Amino acid sequence: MIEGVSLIEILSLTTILFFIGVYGFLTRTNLIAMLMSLELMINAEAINFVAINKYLSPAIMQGQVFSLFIIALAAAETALALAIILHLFRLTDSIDVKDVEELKY
Amino acid sequence: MNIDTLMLMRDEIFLTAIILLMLIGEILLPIAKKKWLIHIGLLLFLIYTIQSFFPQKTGELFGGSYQTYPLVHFFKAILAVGVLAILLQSVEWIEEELLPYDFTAEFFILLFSSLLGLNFMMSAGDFLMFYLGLELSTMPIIALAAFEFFNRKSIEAGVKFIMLASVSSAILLFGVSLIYATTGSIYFDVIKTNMALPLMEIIGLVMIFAGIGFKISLVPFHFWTADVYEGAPTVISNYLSVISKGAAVFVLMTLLFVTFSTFGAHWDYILYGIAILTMFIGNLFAIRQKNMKRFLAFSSIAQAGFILLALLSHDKMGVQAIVFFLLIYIFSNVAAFGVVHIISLKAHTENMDDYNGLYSTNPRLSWVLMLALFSLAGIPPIAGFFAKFFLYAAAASKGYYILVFIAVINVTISLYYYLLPVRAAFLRRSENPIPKIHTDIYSKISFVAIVIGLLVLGLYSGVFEYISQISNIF
Amino acid sequence: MDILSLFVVVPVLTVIALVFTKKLEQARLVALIGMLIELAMSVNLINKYMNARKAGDKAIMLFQRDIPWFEQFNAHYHIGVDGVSVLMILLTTLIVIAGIFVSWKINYLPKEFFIFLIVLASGVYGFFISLDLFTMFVFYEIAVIPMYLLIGIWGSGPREYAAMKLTLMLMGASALLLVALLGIYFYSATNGMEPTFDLLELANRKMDFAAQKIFYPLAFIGFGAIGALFPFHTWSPDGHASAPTAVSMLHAGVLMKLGGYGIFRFVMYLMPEAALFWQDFFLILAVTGVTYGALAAIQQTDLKYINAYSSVSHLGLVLFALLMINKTAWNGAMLQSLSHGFITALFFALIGMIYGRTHVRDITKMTGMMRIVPMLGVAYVIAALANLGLPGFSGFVAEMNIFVGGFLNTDLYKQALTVLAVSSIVVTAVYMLRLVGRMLFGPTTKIYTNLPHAFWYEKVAIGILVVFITLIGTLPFWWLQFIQDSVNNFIKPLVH
Amino acid sequence: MDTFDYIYLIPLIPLLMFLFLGFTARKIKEPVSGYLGTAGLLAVFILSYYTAYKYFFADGLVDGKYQQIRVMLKEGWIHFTDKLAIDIGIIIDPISVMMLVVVSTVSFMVHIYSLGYMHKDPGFSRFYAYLSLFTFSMLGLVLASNLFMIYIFWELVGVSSYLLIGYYFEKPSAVAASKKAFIVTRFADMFFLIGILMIGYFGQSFDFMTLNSESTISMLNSWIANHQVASFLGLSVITWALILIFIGGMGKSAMFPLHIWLPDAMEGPTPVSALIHAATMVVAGVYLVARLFPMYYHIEGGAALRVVAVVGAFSALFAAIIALTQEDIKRVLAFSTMSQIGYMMMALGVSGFDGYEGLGYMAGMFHLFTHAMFKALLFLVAGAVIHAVHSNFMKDMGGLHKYMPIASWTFLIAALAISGIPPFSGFFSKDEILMAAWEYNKIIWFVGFIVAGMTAFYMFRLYFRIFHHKDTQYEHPPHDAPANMSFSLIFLAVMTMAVGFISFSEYISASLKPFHSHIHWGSPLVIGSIVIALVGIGAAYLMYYKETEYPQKVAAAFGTTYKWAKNKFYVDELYMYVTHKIIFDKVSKPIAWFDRYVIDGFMNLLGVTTLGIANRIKFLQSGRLQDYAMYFVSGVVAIIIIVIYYK
Amino acid sequence: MERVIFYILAFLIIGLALMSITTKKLYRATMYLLFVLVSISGIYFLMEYNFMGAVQLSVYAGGIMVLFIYAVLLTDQIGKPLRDTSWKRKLLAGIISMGAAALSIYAIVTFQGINKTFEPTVTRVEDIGEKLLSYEPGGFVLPFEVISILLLAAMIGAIVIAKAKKLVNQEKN
Repeated sequence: MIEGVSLIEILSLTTILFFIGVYGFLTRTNLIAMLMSLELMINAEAINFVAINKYLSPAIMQGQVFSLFIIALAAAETALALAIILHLFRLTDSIDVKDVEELKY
Repeated sequence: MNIDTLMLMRDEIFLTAIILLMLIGEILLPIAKKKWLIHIGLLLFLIYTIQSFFPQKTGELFGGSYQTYPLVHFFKAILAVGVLAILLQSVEWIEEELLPYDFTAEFFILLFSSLLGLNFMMSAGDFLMFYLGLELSTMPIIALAAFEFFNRKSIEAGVKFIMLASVSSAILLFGVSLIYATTGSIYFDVIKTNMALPLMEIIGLVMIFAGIGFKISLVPFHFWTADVYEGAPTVISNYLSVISKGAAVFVLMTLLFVTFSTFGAHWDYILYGIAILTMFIGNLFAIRQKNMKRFLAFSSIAQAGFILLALLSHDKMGVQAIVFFLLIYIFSNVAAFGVVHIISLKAHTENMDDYNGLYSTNPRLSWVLMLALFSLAGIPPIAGFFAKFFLYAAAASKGYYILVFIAVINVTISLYYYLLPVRAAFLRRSENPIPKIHTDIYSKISFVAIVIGLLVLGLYSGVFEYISQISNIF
Repeated sequence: MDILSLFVVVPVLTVIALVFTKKLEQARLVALIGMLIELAMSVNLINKYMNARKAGDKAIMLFQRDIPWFEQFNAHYHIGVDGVSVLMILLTTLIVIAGIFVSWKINYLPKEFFIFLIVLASGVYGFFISLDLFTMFVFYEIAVIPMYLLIGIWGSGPREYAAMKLTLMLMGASALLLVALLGIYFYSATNGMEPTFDLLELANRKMDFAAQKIFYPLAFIGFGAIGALFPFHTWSPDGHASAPTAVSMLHAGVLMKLGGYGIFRFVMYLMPEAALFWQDFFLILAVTGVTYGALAAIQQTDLKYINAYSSVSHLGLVLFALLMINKTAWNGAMLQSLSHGFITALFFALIGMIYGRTHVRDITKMTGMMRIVPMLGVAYVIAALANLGLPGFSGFVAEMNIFVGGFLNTDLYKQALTVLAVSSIVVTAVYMLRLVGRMLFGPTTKIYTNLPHAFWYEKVAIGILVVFITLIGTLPFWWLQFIQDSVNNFIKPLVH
Repeated sequence: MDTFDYIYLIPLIPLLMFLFLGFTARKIKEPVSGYLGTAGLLAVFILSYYTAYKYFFADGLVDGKYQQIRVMLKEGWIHFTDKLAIDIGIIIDPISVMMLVVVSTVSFMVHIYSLGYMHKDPGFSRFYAYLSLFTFSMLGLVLASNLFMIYIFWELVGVSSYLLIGYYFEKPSAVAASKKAFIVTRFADMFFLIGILMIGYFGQSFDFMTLNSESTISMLNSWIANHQVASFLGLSVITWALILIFIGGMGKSAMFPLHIWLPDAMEGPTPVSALIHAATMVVAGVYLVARLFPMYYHIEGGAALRVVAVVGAFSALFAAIIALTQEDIKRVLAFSTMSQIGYMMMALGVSGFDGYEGLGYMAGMFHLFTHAMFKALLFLVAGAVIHAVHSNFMKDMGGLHKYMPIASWTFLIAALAISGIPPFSGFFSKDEILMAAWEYNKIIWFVGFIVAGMTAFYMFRLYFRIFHHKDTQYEHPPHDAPANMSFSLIFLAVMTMAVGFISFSEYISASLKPFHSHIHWGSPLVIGSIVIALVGIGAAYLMYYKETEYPQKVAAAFGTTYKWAKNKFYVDELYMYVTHKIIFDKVSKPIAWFDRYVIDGFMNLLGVTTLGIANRIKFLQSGRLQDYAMYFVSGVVAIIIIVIYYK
Repeated sequence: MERVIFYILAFLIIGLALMSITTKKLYRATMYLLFVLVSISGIYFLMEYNFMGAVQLSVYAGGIMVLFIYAVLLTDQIGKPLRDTSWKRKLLAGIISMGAAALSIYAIVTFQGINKTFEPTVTRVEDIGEKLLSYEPGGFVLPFEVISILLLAAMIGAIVIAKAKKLVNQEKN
């Protein structure tokens, strides 16, 4: 619990952060940049869980552990995603999102 | 907690053990003998499948994080059968495409981990387990989707899949966090009692729904489906279309019916609308597909729309209809994808026009394809009809006759495109049809078993009776 | 095994035996044997039925058998027959046998042909014996779907288009039917009773009138489409035109009867109030179909199209008669179903035979066939005369029942509609005689002079059908005794 | 009355003969089938005469009234309702027995005649099969005990007529004629059927005896009187039903305006024309009216009967005018037939009921009887002539008297008979008709009177032009017909001369009670009719005995009228216009088009639209990752908003 | 005081996040992201969840960011300016994101039960460890095990794909 800061403020912050991530994901043209936007979203959630845990049920620690797992998962996800992106780069020499539009209609 | 109670999760334990055994096998076996891994993997999985049919008690472990009851256990068995069938069909593919690069064990490990993830997801008693199961089921399969390394499409499928899957899971997670904020817990039973439906909770629920909808490929969360199915190896598309989707449907069903049951009534028109959208979009897109995998992808989207019909019922009728439908759907789609897979593997084509005259050279495959598609279309006496009928009945039991009406119109549309491959295979005659394909014994077993299943499951009501008995999950 | 289930089991066994055949000779023999067994069973069934009735068995349905199928849904495999179904079974058997003879020399994928044909037949048999809406629907769809393959694989002309159209329209209609079935099912759960699909049980429960009003048209159109109800008939010209001979026969001869039969057996019986409510609306459609089909037939030059529109007209009479809601008309409807079954099967058999020889179906392109293939010519004339309702043949007795029945309505408006329907007999004469005059009579076309005469198997097929057309036409009372049994029971909810 | 139990054999024998000959048509060769058929007819002939004898002289008359005897063969052949049913039964009463005699006589003669006429025809056996079928149907028709049965045989007669007209089925004109005959009569039959339905609905029976019974008629009349039944144009529905039934009879009996098929029907072999289109089938309409005569007479004061009279008179005049101008001998005879049937109709129409008042009825039947004989004879002679000359047209004939004396003499007898010259049979029947008409209405009498003169004129025009007129040179000198053909001619000639002396009223009357009638030789009516006939004959003699200029002059004098008459007043053309230009082109064609392009088009449109939508929305699946994500997120937002909105 | 720090951090997070998603240089974006992540760890510390903060710093800022940087380097994207996307997409994405954010914030602000206060507690590392290994109610040993398999699977997946790269290279040569 942060003195003088309500949960609403924290949640608002994370919401903004989350949707900044969404916005980034929707507008970046580069796969790695999109992945970074994704990180913003995941981070927002991590804060959420921690903050809610802290404010609402500090004794139970569910949120905090959840956040830990989120971070671990984010790491795994990022690793896998980057591996694939890099592989794509090998094949096509590009990581621009417009180069993964072959499958359509 | 002791061994007895731990055995409540024997499916997962068993599967973990197989994963580890495969890992050990991968490390210990010399390169020349890696072929053994296929058989070992199959054998182990066969044992797993068989054991999964032994009944399981109701119970929970780890303070409610893990829950099991007969229905979920039975469903795991269904998934196991589905995966086994897929594996049997993919032996030749593994031998040809993976073995030379020594990715056999990896394939098995990834596939099994994904199944393990699904199992955990279905058995989850809290959102953490649910989320982990979801991720565990998705991530290996993403890797597998990108497994045809030289195929640009496969990689593209992988990229699209992981990016969209990550977004969807991020959104789902945000929803979970909102629910956590309002109910103060991540445990389903606590959430159920604490639900008061403020706006925040609704937003959270919608986001969770979107996350699961992504896996079921409900409109408008379905866009990845076709692209990924087309790009991914057929085996993986098959897995995604039946196993992954089936488990997700099951989870959505338990969440809606049990955990969020207080929310039920407010939810119906959303399901109503999404069901209509999903059926129409799936059908309308499927109509014009020439690529068989893409075709089946859209067909599977449409099928998801039908499932939603039964979700509207909120009672046992819906549960049994959905589980039975999924069982039949798994059989049908595995067969359809299996044929596509074998033809793609042997004749290197996925184009529907190349199927012209298939019957003249490959009558048996054509028959399997026809039966599978008829089952998907819901034509008696093939099991698919009964499955669909129960879905309609579930919706109609709550008075949604108009929805059923729309659904049957969609069935008519879907019949059109399901008949297209049949037309190509049976009606059309071709100068140079796909040459005679010799399938290995595994595929044959798989197809024979599926065909028998398709013919028997509908006419013989025992399976449905059993499902009905264990369907009381409320 | 009860004698009714065997009607489904024997075809299934035949199909299984067919799977193991290799050549045409084996396939047709197996199919024929299977169907001859079926014929023996049909005759036996008629015999048993008559004995049972003679012995004073007054049950609505005889030889009932009720096995729970999906108990959760209270869906049963409930079978039983009454007079109409017995006759329909006989009709089916005879037409399938005739169809097998007509297809005696089919050379492209013979095994598969007979398999699909007999699967279709098994569906039809099942439909006629089922007393449970669920079972009925299952068999109904089994009967419809092989059509796609039969037309698509062995058809001619735009076969893919025709097969697809036929399948989609019929399945679309059956979709409506499905909704209606579910409606009937769930609305039967009054007073806390378990909902049921059982026909006899449903008849005891009174369905809510408001619900009836909604579901009746769905069910009527669902069945009506396969019975060529205007304006849902357009699958039939194209479908018939493209279908191979035996399939046209079976389709027009039997499958299209499912519509009228279903309306008679299920739709009107279960929703009597709505039947009266919607009577006028559907009557107008039916009468339109009758005259419209006949008038449209005049313009056709393709033999099969002529016959298809003729079927629209004649089956329109079946629906018309059913909608008149009195015993006489209903007797006529059922008799017309039988009669049209035989006549139209004969037509299609002959068209197939002629087409097989000339490879032309356009009546402007061949003349004087009577001289070239006298046997077929004579049979065609007989079919034409029977079709235009000549006494002595089946069409007459059926139509007379219908017209008299229509006229027995005290309602002047219905009598006027009957007059309109009667006018179709003239138009029928016009197009039938025009056809006969153009194709059979006149100077012979040179290029066709050396065509072979009818083969023995063709004669057998023709013979079977002609004999039964005449039998109905000359001994209507024998056939009507079966029909009346059934009609008397099933009209009860509708007339007070 | 079990003594009439054998009666079913009369129609049955020809039926069996038809089936036998039909099935073996291609196995049995020429003379055998002919002999078989003739033998069968001989049996029928004998049975019929035996029946006639038995009925009229032994069993029929009970208490001064002829009995109507019904022999039931199958009760409830079809049960419509408890009351309404089609029973298969035979009615024996004066007119049916008389018709039996007519049919069996003419048919037997035609059978014998055809042995020679159809000699060496490839379809010989088929011809005899058809003849047997026709005979069966006609016998069935006359014996039918109820309306529906009569309708059944009505249709069967129609179809045998169709088959026989189209006997030379490789000749397009014959095919067209047969089709026309069938369709026109079928059109009339439709009205007949509707009439039957209406009568059945109101009278609650189809049986003649029930319908004609006083109780039924009085019941119906009381309904009409009490306005319990609907009426239309001032006439009650029941009268309309009778008129509809009469329309059916008009079709078969070639009454104006449904006569157009009859001239064309001459495309059939001439024996057929003699049998069907002169003597038997065409009088079925007359027979039908006679059958229901009590109803016609009593219902609503005989309103329907007036229609019969007017139509009959008009048809008689109309056909006679046309007959004056025709060149084809068979067509002349055809129009003559039509005219004479008009006469019979007229006779029925003007008739009363009881006793002498029923003279018209008796005369009509009498005329039917005599006409059958002499008209059959005329046709058979015409057939012999055509056979000899190989042409139907008068211009190819002339001076045949010396080549074919038998034909000439028999023709002359028949012509005198039809002209109404005593003592030939036609005189008696015709005279009684005119007498009845005189008492009914003078205009109708006048029409009949004029027609009598015309008849005499055109018959002798025919006679002179065929047998005298000019000396035509023939490639093959014609000679008289062979013995079997000549036998028929002579037999019928004898009959023609003899039957006039039967006192018909002793046997046949509307009320079934015999009465006495005789010719008042001195009355102006009788003299007038003989005079007009002689005038007609004389005119014909002047104009045609030798080649003269008169015919052209007369034709020129009549100008347009002549042209119209020669072209049969363009009725055919009118029909063609109505059927082809209006029904086919303006109704049927649009319907066929509508079906293909609107209804079917709509179904196809559904399919095309679905495919079109599918193609239109394919952009959604753009393949762009971020589009997908966008849809995803907007989907979530949209759902949230909807939930909030609806909550 | 904490409030001030929180707001500073919040502004940093939002500002840097915005810069991270708008900058034209990919490498810079990674740097901004790194700062965001660090700032977030500041929030954790502020909430006295020191372990979380540490994990955030080490795993995220230390681990994941390194992956990103490597990826950027490997794909040769340092100097290249990023392609700009169309204004339509930006507008649409902006509307949707802002709308959704507004909606969510509105939901959060209006939520009634959120202002409950609890007595502050400090979570020690030991507690977390205990919880992670506890199979009692409230324990997280199962997720802990599951995530191990997940990490294994992800690792294998990543390795396989990485290995495939080599194979592709071989194939290319």
